[in-house]
Amino acid sequence: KIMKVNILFFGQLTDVTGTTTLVLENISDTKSLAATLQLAYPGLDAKKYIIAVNSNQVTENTLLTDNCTVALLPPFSGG
Amino acid sequence: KIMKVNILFFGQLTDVTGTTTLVLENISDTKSLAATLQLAYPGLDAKKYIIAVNSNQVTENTLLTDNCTVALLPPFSGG
Amino acid sequence: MTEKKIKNIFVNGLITASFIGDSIQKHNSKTEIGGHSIFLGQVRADTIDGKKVTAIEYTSFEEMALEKMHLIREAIFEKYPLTCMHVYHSLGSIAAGEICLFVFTSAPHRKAAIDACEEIVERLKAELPIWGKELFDNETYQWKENK
Amino acid sequence: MTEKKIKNIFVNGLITASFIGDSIQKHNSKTEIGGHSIFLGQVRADTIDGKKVTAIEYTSFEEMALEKMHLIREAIFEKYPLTCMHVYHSLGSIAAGEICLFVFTSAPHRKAAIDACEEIVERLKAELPIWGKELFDNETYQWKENK
Repeated sequence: KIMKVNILFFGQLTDVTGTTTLVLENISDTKSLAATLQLAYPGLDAKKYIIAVNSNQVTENTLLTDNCTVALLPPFSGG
Repeated sequence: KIMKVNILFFGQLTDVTGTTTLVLENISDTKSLAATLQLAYPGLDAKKYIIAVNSNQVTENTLLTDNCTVALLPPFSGG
Repeated sequence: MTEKKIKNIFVNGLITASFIGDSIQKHNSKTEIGGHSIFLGQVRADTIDGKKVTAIEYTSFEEMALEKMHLIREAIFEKYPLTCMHVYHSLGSIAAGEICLFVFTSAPHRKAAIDACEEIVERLKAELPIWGKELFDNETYQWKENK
Repeated sequence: MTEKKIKNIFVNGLITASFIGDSIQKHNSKTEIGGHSIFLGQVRADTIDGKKVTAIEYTSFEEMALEKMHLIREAIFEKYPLTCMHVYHSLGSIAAGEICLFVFTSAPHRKAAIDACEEIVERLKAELPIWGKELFDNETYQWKENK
Protein backbone atom coordinates (compact mmCIF):
# COMPACT_ATOMS: atom_id res chain seq x y z
CA LYS A 1 0.00 0.00 0.00
CA ILE A 2 1.20 3.46 -0.86
CA MET A 3 1.49 5.87 2.06
CA LYS A 4 0.28 9.38 1.32
CA VAL A 5 1.36 12.52 3.14
CA ASN A 6 -0.56 15.79 2.77
CA ILE A 7 1.62 18.86 2.97
CA LEU A 8 0.43 22.39 3.67
CA PHE A 9 2.45 25.58 3.11
CA PHE A 10 1.56 28.90 4.70
CA GLY A 11 2.47 32.58 4.62
CA GLN A 12 5.70 33.53 2.92
CA LEU A 13 6.55 29.87 2.23
CA THR A 14 3.90 29.91 -0.50
CA ASP A 15 6.00 32.55 -2.30
CA VAL A 16 8.70 29.90 -2.59
CA THR A 17 6.56 26.86 -3.33
CA GLY A 18 3.95 28.56 -5.52
CA THR A 19 1.36 26.25 -3.98
CA THR A 20 -0.42 25.86 -0.65
CA THR A 21 -0.84 22.08 -0.79
CA LEU A 22 1.10 19.08 -2.02
CA VAL A 23 0.69 15.31 -1.70
CA LEU A 24 3.80 13.15 -1.47
CA GLU A 25 4.03 9.38 -1.33
CA ASN A 26 6.16 7.05 0.76
CA ILE A 27 7.86 9.60 2.97
CA SER A 28 8.56 7.89 6.26
CA ASP A 29 9.45 10.74 8.61
CA THR A 30 9.71 14.52 8.92
CA LYS A 31 13.45 14.52 8.37
CA SER A 32 13.20 12.88 4.96
CA LEU A 33 10.22 15.07 4.15
CA ALA A 34 12.27 18.21 4.85
CA ALA A 35 15.08 16.88 2.65
CA THR A 36 12.68 16.10 -0.19
CA LEU A 37 11.06 19.52 0.01
CA GLN A 38 14.42 21.25 0.12
CA LEU A 39 15.34 19.54 -3.19
CA ALA A 40 12.03 20.44 -4.79
CA TYR A 41 12.08 24.05 -3.53
CA PRO A 42 15.67 25.23 -2.96
CA GLY A 43 14.34 28.62 -1.77
CA LEU A 44 12.98 26.96 1.39
CA ASP A 45 16.54 26.80 2.69
CA ALA A 46 16.57 30.52 3.43
CA LYS A 47 13.19 30.46 5.18
CA LYS A 48 12.46 29.99 8.86
CA TYR A 49 9.63 27.59 9.65
CA ILE A 50 8.40 25.07 12.15
CA ILE A 51 6.70 21.77 11.34
CA ALA A 52 3.37 20.53 12.65
CA VAL A 53 2.12 16.96 12.14
CA ASN A 54 -1.67 16.74 12.41
CA SER A 55 -1.68 20.22 13.97
CA ASN A 56 0.87 19.36 16.65
CA GLN A 57 4.25 21.04 16.50
CA VAL A 58 7.16 18.59 16.32
CA THR A 59 10.78 19.42 17.03
CA GLU A 60 12.37 15.96 16.82
CA ASN A 61 12.31 13.76 13.74
CA THR A 62 8.83 12.22 13.72
CA LEU A 63 7.42 9.15 11.95
CA LEU A 64 4.63 9.90 9.51
CA THR A 65 1.50 7.82 9.09
CA ASP A 66 -0.74 7.25 6.08
CA ASN A 67 -2.86 10.26 5.20
CA CYS A 68 -1.32 12.47 7.87
CA THR A 69 -1.06 16.22 7.36
CA VAL A 70 2.25 18.00 7.69
CA ALA A 71 2.18 21.79 7.85
CA LEU A 72 5.15 24.11 7.34
CA LEU A 73 4.60 27.25 9.39
CA PRO A 74 6.70 30.40 9.00
CA PRO A 75 6.85 32.94 11.88
CA PHE A 76 3.35 33.96 12.99
CA SER A 77 2.03 37.48 12.51
CA GLY A 78 -1.58 37.48 13.66
CA GLY A 79 -3.26 40.21 15.67
CA LYS B 1 -15.58 93.41 56.34
CA ILE B 2 -17.01 90.00 57.05
CA MET B 3 -15.04 87.09 55.58
CA LYS B 4 -17.18 84.34 54.09
CA VAL B 5 -16.16 80.72 53.62
CA ASN B 6 -18.17 78.35 51.44
CA ILE B 7 -18.15 74.77 52.65
CA LEU B 8 -19.03 71.69 50.60
CA PHE B 9 -19.80 68.24 51.97
CA PHE B 10 -19.71 65.09 49.84
CA GLY B 11 -20.56 61.40 49.94
CA GLN B 12 -21.26 59.88 53.32
CA LEU B 13 -20.44 63.17 55.10
CA THR B 14 -23.78 64.48 53.90
CA ASP B 15 -25.44 61.74 55.97
CA VAL B 16 -23.94 63.44 59.04
CA THR B 17 -24.44 67.06 58.06
CA GLY B 18 -27.79 66.72 56.35
CA THR B 19 -26.65 69.37 53.87
CA THR B 20 -24.19 69.60 50.98
CA THR B 21 -23.32 73.28 51.42
CA LEU B 22 -22.81 75.71 54.27
CA VAL B 23 -21.53 79.28 54.52
CA LEU B 24 -19.57 80.28 57.62
CA GLU B 25 -18.20 83.70 58.51
CA ASN B 26 -14.90 84.77 59.97
CA ILE B 27 -13.14 81.45 60.01
CA SER B 28 -9.45 82.18 59.60
CA ASP B 29 -7.93 78.79 58.82
CA THR B 30 -8.72 75.13 58.14
CA LYS B 31 -7.89 74.07 61.70
CA SER B 32 -10.49 76.38 63.24
CA LEU B 33 -12.93 75.40 60.51
CA ALA B 34 -12.54 71.72 61.39
CA ALA B 35 -13.08 72.52 65.07
CA THR B 36 -16.20 74.56 64.31
CA LEU B 37 -17.66 71.83 62.10
CA GLN B 38 -16.91 69.18 64.70
CA LEU B 39 -18.97 71.15 67.24
CA ALA B 40 -21.81 71.66 64.79
CA TYR B 41 -21.79 68.02 63.58
CA PRO B 42 -20.39 65.70 66.26
CA GLY B 43 -20.84 62.74 63.92
CA LEU B 44 -18.00 64.07 61.72
CA ASP B 45 -15.55 62.87 64.37
CA ALA B 46 -16.01 59.26 63.31
CA LYS B 47 -15.65 60.00 59.60
CA LYS B 48 -12.52 59.92 57.48
CA TYR B 49 -12.08 62.86 55.13
CA ILE B 50 -9.53 65.10 53.49
CA ILE B 51 -9.85 68.85 53.01
CA ALA B 52 -9.50 70.76 49.74
CA VAL B 53 -9.29 74.56 49.58
CA ASN B 54 -10.33 75.87 46.17
CA SER B 55 -10.02 72.33 44.79
CA ASN B 56 -6.48 71.81 46.10
CA GLN B 57 -5.95 69.25 48.81
CA VAL B 58 -4.32 70.67 51.96
CA THR B 59 -2.68 68.63 54.67
CA GLU B 60 -1.23 71.41 56.88
CA ASN B 61 -3.32 74.09 58.58
CA THR B 62 -4.09 76.60 55.82
CA LEU B 63 -5.20 80.24 55.95
CA LEU B 64 -8.58 80.88 54.34
CA THR B 65 -9.42 83.87 52.18
CA ASP B 66 -12.71 85.68 51.59
CA ASN B 67 -15.15 83.70 49.48
CA CYS B 68 -12.92 80.64 49.26
CA THR B 69 -14.41 77.17 48.95
CA VAL B 70 -13.49 74.43 51.37
CA ALA B 71 -14.54 70.89 50.46
CA LEU B 72 -14.63 67.95 52.86
CA LEU B 73 -13.99 64.78 50.87
CA PRO B 74 -14.56 61.28 52.26
CA PRO B 75 -12.74 58.30 50.67
CA PHE B 76 -13.31 58.18 46.89
CA SER B 77 -15.27 55.43 45.22
CA GLY B 78 -15.52 56.30 41.56
CA GLY B 79 -15.18 53.86 38.69
CA MET C 1 -1.07 77.00 24.42
CA THR C 2 -0.59 78.24 27.99
CA GLU C 3 -4.27 78.00 28.79
CA LYS C 4 -5.47 74.67 30.07
CA LYS C 5 -8.28 73.13 28.08
CA ILE C 6 -10.16 71.08 30.65
CA LYS C 7 -12.23 68.31 29.07
CA ASN C 8 -15.45 67.14 30.62
CA ILE C 9 -15.57 63.45 31.50
CA PHE C 10 -19.00 63.33 33.12
CA VAL C 11 -22.08 61.82 31.55
CA ASN C 12 -25.50 62.02 33.12
CA GLY C 13 -26.77 58.46 33.44
CA LEU C 14 -25.43 55.27 31.98
CA ILE C 15 -22.86 54.92 29.19
CA THR C 16 -24.52 53.03 26.35
CA ALA C 17 -22.93 50.27 24.27
CA SER C 18 -23.82 52.20 21.12
CA PHE C 19 -21.94 55.26 22.41
CA ILE C 20 -18.90 53.03 22.88
CA GLY C 21 -19.35 51.53 19.41
CA ASP C 22 -19.59 55.01 17.86
CA SER C 23 -16.51 56.10 19.73
CA ILE C 24 -14.56 53.12 18.35
CA GLN C 25 -15.86 53.80 14.83
CA LYS C 26 -14.52 57.37 14.86
CA HIS C 27 -10.94 56.07 15.07
CA ASN C 28 -10.84 54.37 11.68
CA SER C 29 -9.54 57.55 10.01
CA LYS C 30 -6.55 57.56 12.38
CA THR C 31 -4.51 55.04 10.44
CA GLU C 32 -1.43 55.49 12.60
CA ILE C 33 -3.22 53.51 15.33
CA GLY C 34 -2.31 49.84 15.73
CA GLY C 35 -4.04 49.03 19.00
CA HIS C 36 -6.87 50.22 21.22
CA SER C 37 -7.33 49.34 24.87
CA ILE C 38 -10.68 49.82 26.56
CA PHE C 39 -11.77 49.43 30.15
CA LEU C 40 -15.45 49.44 31.08
CA GLY C 41 -16.74 49.60 34.64
CA GLN C 42 -20.11 47.90 35.08
CA VAL C 43 -22.36 48.16 38.13
CA ARG C 44 -22.28 44.84 39.95
CA ALA C 45 -25.34 43.43 41.72
CA ASP C 46 -23.42 42.51 44.88
CA THR C 47 -25.29 40.88 47.72
CA ILE C 48 -24.31 42.35 51.11
CA ASP C 49 -25.91 40.99 54.29
CA GLY C 50 -28.74 39.53 52.25
CA LYS C 51 -29.47 42.81 50.45
CA LYS C 52 -28.86 43.13 46.73
CA VAL C 53 -27.37 46.20 45.03
CA THR C 54 -29.86 47.40 42.41
CA ALA C 55 -27.98 50.58 41.38
CA ILE C 56 -25.11 52.86 42.28
CA GLU C 57 -25.75 56.59 42.54
CA TYR C 58 -22.65 58.57 41.60
CA THR C 59 -21.88 62.10 42.72
CA SER C 60 -18.70 64.11 42.30
CA PHE C 61 -16.97 67.32 43.24
CA GLU C 62 -16.91 67.93 39.51
CA GLU C 63 -14.67 70.97 39.31
CA MET C 64 -11.90 69.31 41.29
CA ALA C 65 -12.40 65.97 39.53
CA LEU C 66 -11.97 67.58 36.11
CA GLU C 67 -8.83 69.41 37.22
CA LYS C 68 -7.37 66.18 38.63
CA MET C 69 -8.32 64.30 35.47
CA HIS C 70 -6.61 66.99 33.41
CA LEU C 71 -3.37 66.42 35.35
CA ILE C 72 -3.68 62.66 34.93
CA ARG C 73 -4.27 63.11 31.21
CA GLU C 74 -1.17 65.28 30.83
CA ALA C 75 0.96 62.84 32.84
CA ILE C 76 -0.25 59.88 30.80
CA PHE C 77 0.46 61.60 27.46
CA GLU C 78 3.90 62.52 28.80
CA LYS C 79 4.62 58.94 29.84
CA TYR C 80 3.14 56.91 26.94
CA PRO C 81 3.27 57.42 23.15
CA LEU C 82 -0.50 57.55 22.69
CA THR C 83 -2.50 58.72 19.70
CA CYS C 84 -5.57 59.46 21.78
CA MET C 85 -7.33 58.97 25.07
CA HIS C 86 -10.96 59.28 26.11
CA VAL C 87 -12.50 58.98 29.57
CA TYR C 88 -16.18 59.04 30.53
CA HIS C 89 -17.71 58.57 33.98
CA SER C 90 -21.40 58.46 34.82
CA LEU C 91 -23.17 60.65 37.36
CA GLY C 92 -26.56 59.85 38.84
CA SER C 93 -28.16 56.49 39.40
CA ILE C 94 -26.82 53.62 37.27
CA ALA C 95 -28.63 50.28 37.43
CA ALA C 96 -26.81 46.97 37.98
CA GLY C 97 -25.55 45.63 34.64
CA GLU C 98 -25.10 49.09 33.14
CA ILE C 99 -21.80 50.75 32.32
CA CYS C 100 -20.59 53.68 34.45
CA LEU C 101 -16.95 54.07 33.33
CA PHE C 102 -15.37 54.05 29.87
CA VAL C 103 -11.61 54.49 29.45
CA PHE C 104 -10.28 54.28 25.89
CA THR C 105 -6.65 54.61 24.78
CA SER C 106 -5.18 54.22 21.30
CA ALA C 107 -1.57 54.04 20.16
CA PRO C 108 0.57 52.91 17.23
CA HIS C 109 1.73 49.92 19.33
CA ARG C 110 -0.32 47.88 21.76
CA LYS C 111 1.88 48.09 24.85
CA ALA C 112 1.43 51.86 25.27
CA ALA C 113 -2.34 51.63 24.82
CA ILE C 114 -2.69 48.72 27.28
CA ASP C 115 -0.40 50.13 29.99
CA ALA C 116 -1.85 53.64 29.74
CA CYS C 117 -5.43 52.37 29.97
CA GLU C 118 -4.70 50.40 33.13
CA GLU C 119 -2.83 53.29 34.73
CA ILE C 120 -5.68 55.72 33.99
CA VAL C 121 -8.21 53.37 35.61
CA GLU C 122 -6.08 52.99 38.74
CA ARG C 123 -5.34 56.71 39.08
CA LEU C 124 -8.93 57.71 38.37
CA LYS C 125 -10.23 55.43 41.11
CA ALA C 126 -7.63 56.64 43.61
CA GLU C 127 -7.54 60.35 42.79
CA LEU C 128 -10.87 61.61 41.47
CA PRO C 129 -13.38 62.93 44.03
CA ILE C 130 -16.28 60.72 42.98
CA TRP C 131 -18.55 58.78 45.32
CA GLY C 132 -20.79 55.81 44.74
CA LYS C 133 -23.81 55.14 46.91
CA GLU C 134 -24.91 51.50 46.59
CA LEU C 135 -28.69 51.35 46.60
CA PHE C 136 -30.18 48.10 47.92
CA ASP C 137 -33.40 46.36 46.99
CA ASN C 138 -34.91 47.15 50.41
CA GLU C 139 -34.56 50.94 50.02
CA THR C 140 -31.46 51.11 52.22
CA TYR C 141 -27.99 52.03 50.96
CA GLN C 142 -24.31 52.04 51.78
CA TRP C 143 -21.43 54.18 50.60
CA LYS C 144 -19.01 52.31 48.40
CA GLU C 145 -15.28 52.46 49.18
CA ASN C 146 -12.57 51.71 46.64
CA LYS C 147 -9.87 49.31 47.76
CA MET D 1 -17.99 17.06 29.48
CA THR D 2 -15.04 15.09 28.11
CA GLU D 3 -15.58 16.36 24.60
CA LYS D 4 -13.83 19.58 23.76
CA LYS D 5 -16.07 22.31 22.42
CA ILE D 6 -13.83 24.27 20.08
CA LYS D 7 -15.11 27.81 19.48
CA ASN D 8 -14.52 29.55 16.20
CA ILE D 9 -12.66 32.85 16.45
CA PHE D 10 -12.41 33.69 12.75
CA VAL D 11 -14.43 36.36 11.00
CA ASN D 12 -14.31 36.89 7.25
CA GLY D 13 -13.37 40.52 6.72
CA LEU D 14 -13.21 43.38 9.17
CA ILE D 15 -14.67 43.47 12.69
CA THR D 16 -17.19 46.30 12.79
CA ALA D 17 -17.61 48.80 15.61
CA SER D 18 -21.30 47.90 15.78
CA PHE D 19 -20.43 44.22 16.28
CA ILE D 20 -18.25 45.28 19.22
CA GLY D 21 -21.04 47.51 20.57
CA ASP D 22 -23.55 44.66 20.33
CA SER D 23 -21.14 42.31 22.05
CA ILE D 24 -20.76 44.77 24.95
CA GLN D 25 -24.54 45.24 25.14
CA LYS D 26 -25.14 41.52 25.61
CA HIS D 27 -23.30 41.58 28.94
CA ASN D 28 -25.73 43.80 30.82
CA SER D 29 -27.72 40.80 32.02
CA LYS D 30 -24.58 39.38 33.67
CA THR D 31 -24.81 41.50 36.79
CA GLU D 32 -21.94 39.71 38.52
CA ILE D 33 -19.54 41.55 36.18
CA GLY D 34 -17.76 44.62 37.54
CA GLY D 35 -15.22 45.24 34.78
CA HIS D 36 -14.62 44.55 31.11
CA SER D 37 -11.28 44.79 29.35
CA ILE D 38 -11.13 45.03 25.57
CA PHE D 39 -8.21 45.01 23.17
CA LEU D 40 -8.69 45.93 19.53
CA GLY D 41 -6.06 45.48 16.85
CA GLN D 42 -6.34 48.00 14.02
CA VAL D 43 -4.51 47.81 10.68
CA ARG D 44 -1.85 50.54 10.67
CA ALA D 45 -0.94 52.43 7.49
CA ASP D 46 2.80 52.06 8.05
CA THR D 47 5.16 53.57 5.52
CA ILE D 48 8.04 51.23 4.66
CA ASP D 49 10.71 52.36 2.18
CA GLY D 50 8.34 55.00 0.83
CA LYS D 51 5.50 52.53 0.30
CA LYS D 52 2.32 52.78 2.33
CA VAL D 53 0.42 49.80 3.74
CA THR D 54 -3.14 49.96 2.42
CA ALA D 55 -4.36 46.66 3.86
CA ILE D 56 -3.26 43.46 5.56
CA GLU D 57 -4.41 40.14 4.15
CA TYR D 58 -4.75 37.53 6.88
CA THR D 59 -4.57 33.79 6.40
CA SER D 60 -4.42 31.02 8.97
CA PHE D 61 -3.97 27.32 9.47
CA GLU D 62 -7.44 27.48 10.98
CA GLU D 63 -7.75 24.01 12.43
CA MET D 64 -4.51 24.31 14.37
CA ALA D 65 -5.22 27.93 15.36
CA LEU D 66 -8.59 26.98 16.85
CA GLU D 67 -7.05 24.09 18.79
CA LYS D 68 -4.31 26.36 20.13
CA MET D 69 -6.85 29.03 21.02
CA HIS D 70 -8.88 26.44 22.85
CA LEU D 71 -5.87 25.58 25.00
CA ILE D 72 -5.19 29.26 25.67
CA ARG D 73 -8.84 29.76 26.63
CA GLU D 74 -8.73 26.87 29.09
CA ALA D 75 -5.45 28.08 30.61
CA ILE D 76 -6.79 31.63 31.00
CA PHE D 77 -10.00 30.47 32.70
CA GLU D 78 -7.89 28.30 34.98
CA LYS D 79 -5.62 31.21 35.91
CA TYR D 80 -8.08 34.13 36.22
CA PRO D 81 -11.53 34.38 37.85
CA LEU D 82 -13.32 35.49 34.68
CA THR D 83 -17.02 35.61 33.93
CA CYS D 84 -16.49 35.42 30.19
CA MET D 85 -14.04 35.76 27.35
CA HIS D 86 -14.51 36.39 23.62
CA VAL D 87 -11.90 36.44 20.86
CA TYR D 88 -12.38 37.33 17.18
CA HIS D 89 -9.72 37.54 14.47
CA SER D 90 -10.25 38.60 10.87
CA LEU D 91 -9.32 36.59 7.80
CA GLY D 92 -8.96 38.09 4.34
CA SER D 93 -8.00 41.61 3.37
CA ILE D 94 -8.54 44.28 6.02
CA ALA D 95 -8.01 47.93 5.03
CA ALA D 96 -5.86 50.32 7.06
CA GLY D 97 -7.95 51.85 9.84
CA GLU D 98 -10.18 48.80 10.20
CA ILE D 99 -10.24 46.40 13.13
CA CYS D 100 -8.83 42.87 12.72
CA LEU D 101 -8.65 41.63 16.31
CA PHE D 102 -11.14 41.85 19.18
CA VAL D 103 -10.33 40.38 22.59
CA PHE D 104 -12.94 40.87 25.31
CA THR D 105 -12.73 39.69 28.93
CA SER D 106 -15.17 40.30 31.78
CA ALA D 107 -14.85 39.60 35.49
CA PRO D 108 -16.34 40.58 38.83
CA HIS D 109 -13.17 42.56 39.58
CA ARG D 110 -11.12 44.61 37.15
CA LYS D 111 -7.68 43.13 37.75
CA ALA D 112 -8.60 39.69 36.44
CA ALA D 113 -10.26 41.14 33.33
CA ILE D 114 -7.32 43.46 32.56
CA ASP D 115 -4.56 40.91 33.16
CA ALA D 116 -6.36 38.14 31.28
CA CYS D 117 -7.02 40.36 28.26
CA GLU D 118 -3.38 41.35 27.97
CA GLU D 119 -2.19 37.76 28.36
CA ILE D 120 -4.60 36.52 25.70
CA VAL D 121 -3.34 39.14 23.23
CA GLU D 122 0.30 38.23 23.87
CA ARG D 123 -0.29 34.49 23.63
CA LEU D 124 -2.50 34.79 20.56
CA LYS D 125 0.18 36.76 18.72
CA ALA D 126 2.93 34.33 19.70
CA GLU D 127 1.11 31.01 19.39
CA LEU D 128 -1.62 31.11 16.75
CA PRO D 129 -0.66 30.15 13.18
CA ILE D 130 -1.94 33.30 11.51
CA TRP D 131 -0.07 35.33 8.89
CA GLY D 132 -0.47 38.91 7.75
CA LYS D 133 0.59 40.03 4.29
CA GLU D 134 1.04 43.80 4.18
CA LEU D 135 -0.25 45.10 0.87
CA PHE D 136 1.40 48.31 -0.34
CA ASP D 137 -0.05 51.12 -2.44
CA ASN D 138 2.23 50.16 -5.37
CA GLU D 139 0.84 46.59 -5.66
CA THR D 140 3.83 45.05 -3.89
CA TYR D 141 3.64 43.38 -0.47
CA GLN D 142 5.67 42.09 2.42
CA TRP D 143 4.98 39.45 5.04
CA LYS D 144 4.47 40.89 8.50
CA GLU D 145 6.41 39.45 11.42
CA ASN D 146 5.37 39.81 15.05
CA LYS D 147 8.06 41.01 17.45
